[in-house]
Amino acid sequence: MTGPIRSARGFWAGAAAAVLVAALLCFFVSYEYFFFAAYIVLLFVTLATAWNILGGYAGYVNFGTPAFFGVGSYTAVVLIQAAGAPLALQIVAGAVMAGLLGLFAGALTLRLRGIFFAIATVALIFILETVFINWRYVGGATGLQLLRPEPLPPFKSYTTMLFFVMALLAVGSVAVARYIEGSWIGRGLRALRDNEEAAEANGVPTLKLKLFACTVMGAIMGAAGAPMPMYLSFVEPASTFNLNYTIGALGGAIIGGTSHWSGPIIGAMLVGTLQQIITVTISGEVNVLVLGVLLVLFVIVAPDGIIGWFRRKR
Amino acid sequence: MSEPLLRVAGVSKHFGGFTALSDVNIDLAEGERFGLIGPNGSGKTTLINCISGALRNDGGSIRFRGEEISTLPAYQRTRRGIARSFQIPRPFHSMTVLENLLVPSAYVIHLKDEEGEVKAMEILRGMGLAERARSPANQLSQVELRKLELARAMAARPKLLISDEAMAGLAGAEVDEVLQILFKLNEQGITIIMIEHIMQAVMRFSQRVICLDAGKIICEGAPAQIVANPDVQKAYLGA
Amino acid sequence: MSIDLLLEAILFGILLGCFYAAVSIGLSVSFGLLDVPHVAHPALMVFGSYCTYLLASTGLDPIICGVILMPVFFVLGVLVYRFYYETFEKRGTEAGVRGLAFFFGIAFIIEIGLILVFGVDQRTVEAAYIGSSLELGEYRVPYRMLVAFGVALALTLALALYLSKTFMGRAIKAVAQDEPALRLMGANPVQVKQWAFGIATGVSALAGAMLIIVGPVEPALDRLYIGRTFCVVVLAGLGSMTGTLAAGLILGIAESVVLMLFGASWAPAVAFSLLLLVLGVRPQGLFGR
Amino acid sequence: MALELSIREIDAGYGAVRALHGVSISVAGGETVALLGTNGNGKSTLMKCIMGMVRPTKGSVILKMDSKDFDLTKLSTEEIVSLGVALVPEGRRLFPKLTVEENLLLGAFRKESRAKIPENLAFCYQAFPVLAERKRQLAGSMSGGQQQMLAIGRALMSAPRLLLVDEPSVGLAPILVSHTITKIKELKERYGLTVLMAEQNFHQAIRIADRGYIIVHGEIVFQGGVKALEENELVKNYYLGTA
Repeated sequence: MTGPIRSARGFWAGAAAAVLVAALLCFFVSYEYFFFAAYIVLLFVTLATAWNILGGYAGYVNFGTPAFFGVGSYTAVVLIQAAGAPLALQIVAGAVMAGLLGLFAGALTLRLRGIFFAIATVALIFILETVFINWRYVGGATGLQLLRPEPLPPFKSYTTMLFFVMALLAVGSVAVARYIEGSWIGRGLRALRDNEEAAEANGVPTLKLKLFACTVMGAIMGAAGAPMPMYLSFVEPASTFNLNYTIGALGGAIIGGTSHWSGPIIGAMLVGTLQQIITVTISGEVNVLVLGVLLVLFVIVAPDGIIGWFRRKR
Repeated sequence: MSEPLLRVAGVSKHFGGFTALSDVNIDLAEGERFGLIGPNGSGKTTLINCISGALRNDGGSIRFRGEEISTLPAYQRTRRGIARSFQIPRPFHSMTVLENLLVPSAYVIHLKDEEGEVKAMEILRGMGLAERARSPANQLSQVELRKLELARAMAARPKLLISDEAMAGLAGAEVDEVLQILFKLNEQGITIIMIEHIMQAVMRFSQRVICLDAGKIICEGAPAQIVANPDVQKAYLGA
Repeated sequence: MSIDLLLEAILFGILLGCFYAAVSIGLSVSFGLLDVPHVAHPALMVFGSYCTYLLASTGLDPIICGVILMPVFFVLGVLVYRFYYETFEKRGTEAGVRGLAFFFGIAFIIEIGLILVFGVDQRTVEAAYIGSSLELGEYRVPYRMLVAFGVALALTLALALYLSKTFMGRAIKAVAQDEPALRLMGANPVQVKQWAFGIATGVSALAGAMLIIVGPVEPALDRLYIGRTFCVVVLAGLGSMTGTLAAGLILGIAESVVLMLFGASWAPAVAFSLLLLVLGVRPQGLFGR
Repeated sequence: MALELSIREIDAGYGAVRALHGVSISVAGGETVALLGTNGNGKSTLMKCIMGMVRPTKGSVILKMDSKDFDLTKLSTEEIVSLGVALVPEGRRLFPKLTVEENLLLGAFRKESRAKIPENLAFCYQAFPVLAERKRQLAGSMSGGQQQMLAIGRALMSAPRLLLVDEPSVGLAPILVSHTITKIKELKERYGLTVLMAEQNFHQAIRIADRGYIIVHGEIVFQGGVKALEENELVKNYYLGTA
């Protein structure tokens, strides 16, 4: 069986190359706005990849990306406020908290049909937003200005450093998604998506698997949310718990294609880049509108996403 | 005397006001070929759903190899050695035939893919499905789907196999083919419950038959006894 | 906390609750009875509010505007269902994920479309009963709430009667239970669903008119109403009309009491928390069968 | 009465599985015809072919009514129902979350039957008093026998001329089977119906039938009057698989 091994080597080579390119960019590009924009694109790649673990493999739609993302952000803020914790700790803590949130949401509603889980995740966004609006310690409704510490050497600016961190997170989340997809876990998730009763009858512990997928998804989204306050030097509930993250994650995965780990990368790169261009040249609203229209078009016309085109042609 | 492989004792099941099963008792010895017959709507599928865990029985107990299993979820029962095929095939349609078999081999037997594939190919060859191993499951014919149901159940290496109308709608030669497969599995020591409407098939296959009517067992015995039994005749032919 | 304040909160909650029942009743049909994952329902309602706003600027009474808009929205609903049916339901496989994504996308497009046309500012309508209050001893009840209460009650009862007393109404209740059996009754399930979805959408035009009577409307208002409407429909037990009224009252009173005790900033979380609670504890709802 | 159903040489099936092979049967106006055979032999498929729920791949299904011919293979289920054909489906297929009365009223959905609702409803309640007692109860909460009564009552509410009954005995205790079959006979006489009944309970079915067909593995293997069926030794063999 050389096929899988060779392709695994290929993947890790590609991942290493991606990290290397990100590192090189950090030292050879001096245009600060590039990192600012690229950070968002990489964030979308991470979110879409995480979304796909539950949405694509198991078939459960999560509308609550901002909830998991926001828990990551605010966990980081609490740690900064309380102890001035370092970025790495913020990310780990954000992942843990958002993972727990995923476990909670899953335990509550993953026994039910997918629509109930989807609605429950919407509920999480608004409940959490309300909680943080009323929590003065982290700035309440008006938000909180944050002071960036000095970047760690060898990075020349904090934005550059955050860009590199987000590149690592993106590569890491893709590696996790790819591992799940190719392992017995992914096979079990696909089995339960195809037919839950048949999956149970073939030994698949469907509820446990769904909970696992939901927890991993939440943790990755939380990790991706943790650096956001430092990226903006600011945090506030309205922009943190913003539905644009929902449509970014869901749209990226569905537009790219949900059946393979490369789908969300392609979709999120496309969507993220397009958004950056439209936001700068036209307006923020139009950019979200374009994303919404793209999502609806893809769902109708190309349900297998962009990678579906290539797979069919082969 | 040691406990039988499967002991169904006083099992009942209701759906709203409808009584699907009442006080069903069955003992099943290891290695037995067992037929479950009865007119349509008599509760056969409900009974095996209760045994396999797709449904929970309201009353009574189900013991498998001495252990009470009636509160276990379905996947736990499969792991303890009860596998089933579905009356209407339920393939994992996004996977190939081989991948379908790798689900139970990973989740029940805990085989690595490489070993799982070897074992799965053995099973597929035994069923005459080997050349379809790499085909997507949603491209199979009806006969192939039935075989896939059995093959996937076999990949869980069950001690007890429940075959729910694996032959319904198949032509004569195809019925024989599936029947031969089931005989072969039984020779390997697997206990089999066969639910079937095709009487010749059940009677040829089974060592012992139980007939259900309106959720109750009306008769139990060797195939010849069953056919001659006036209650069974009444259930099928009416009085 | 005084008893007087609590009574006032409950009274206000009852008015609010009837209003919540009325804005949820369309969803009670489209999601509760037809099983369509219609997360765009609140967005369509807010769209109805803006249509009312435009019509009312000609001097018409906003309730009349809502009634005028109903047939237009009915047709819109028929078209949306037809499209959903042809694209998703008919194909069957994975309608779940894609159907949800579709309606979510639609909601988003409506919301952003409204922002592009009207901006993010709040909009209101004018009418004699908006702005003044009925004095009941020491309580003051705003007329706009009373009007919404009356219309809401009438709408809810009318729809409940329609569903139980007419042939089409009964067919609507039956269609999600067993489609082939409904065919055997001589009814075409797709036409029944299309009609029902039309009604659900038509009703949301009037609901939208009430929305803008009760308070100012902004494009993103639909987000809050995802929580309120789904909370009411799930709490009611899917598709139960009397349950919808009761669930609306429960939510209205709960929100009103929380508002009084903890202030306005906590109110948005009430519906969503109640929704989570119901899903976790009793997903078949209070009146589910 | 000018009504005749004739099915000629039909083949039908699901995907690659053929359930019917060259089946021909006919039902004349005023007759009660039994379609006999154990399950999985194609009885329900034949019923579905008549109702337009399964399309035959070969052959014809013609309903002659008042000197007009209707090709049922070209009509939708709803159109067939509105011609005056009603099916009591296998497994009853009630609307479990609607009340007994709502189920009955849905039976009268077709326009031609709406005018006769008070009359038909009164008759249903008279024929099945238990339905009158429980008219506000949810259909799903009733016992199997009561559900079968409701299913038959619901079909009658459409004021049909041709009544198809698919396996009325399914899941019922023997005493209820007998009761149900007797009711079908009563109703047939009272309404002047033409009845085609698929049933595996041989003795009960031929109690009320004029003629019968035996279907095995999707083919008609025997047909004849009640006497011929009763005297035929092969029947038992066909049924219990000893042939």
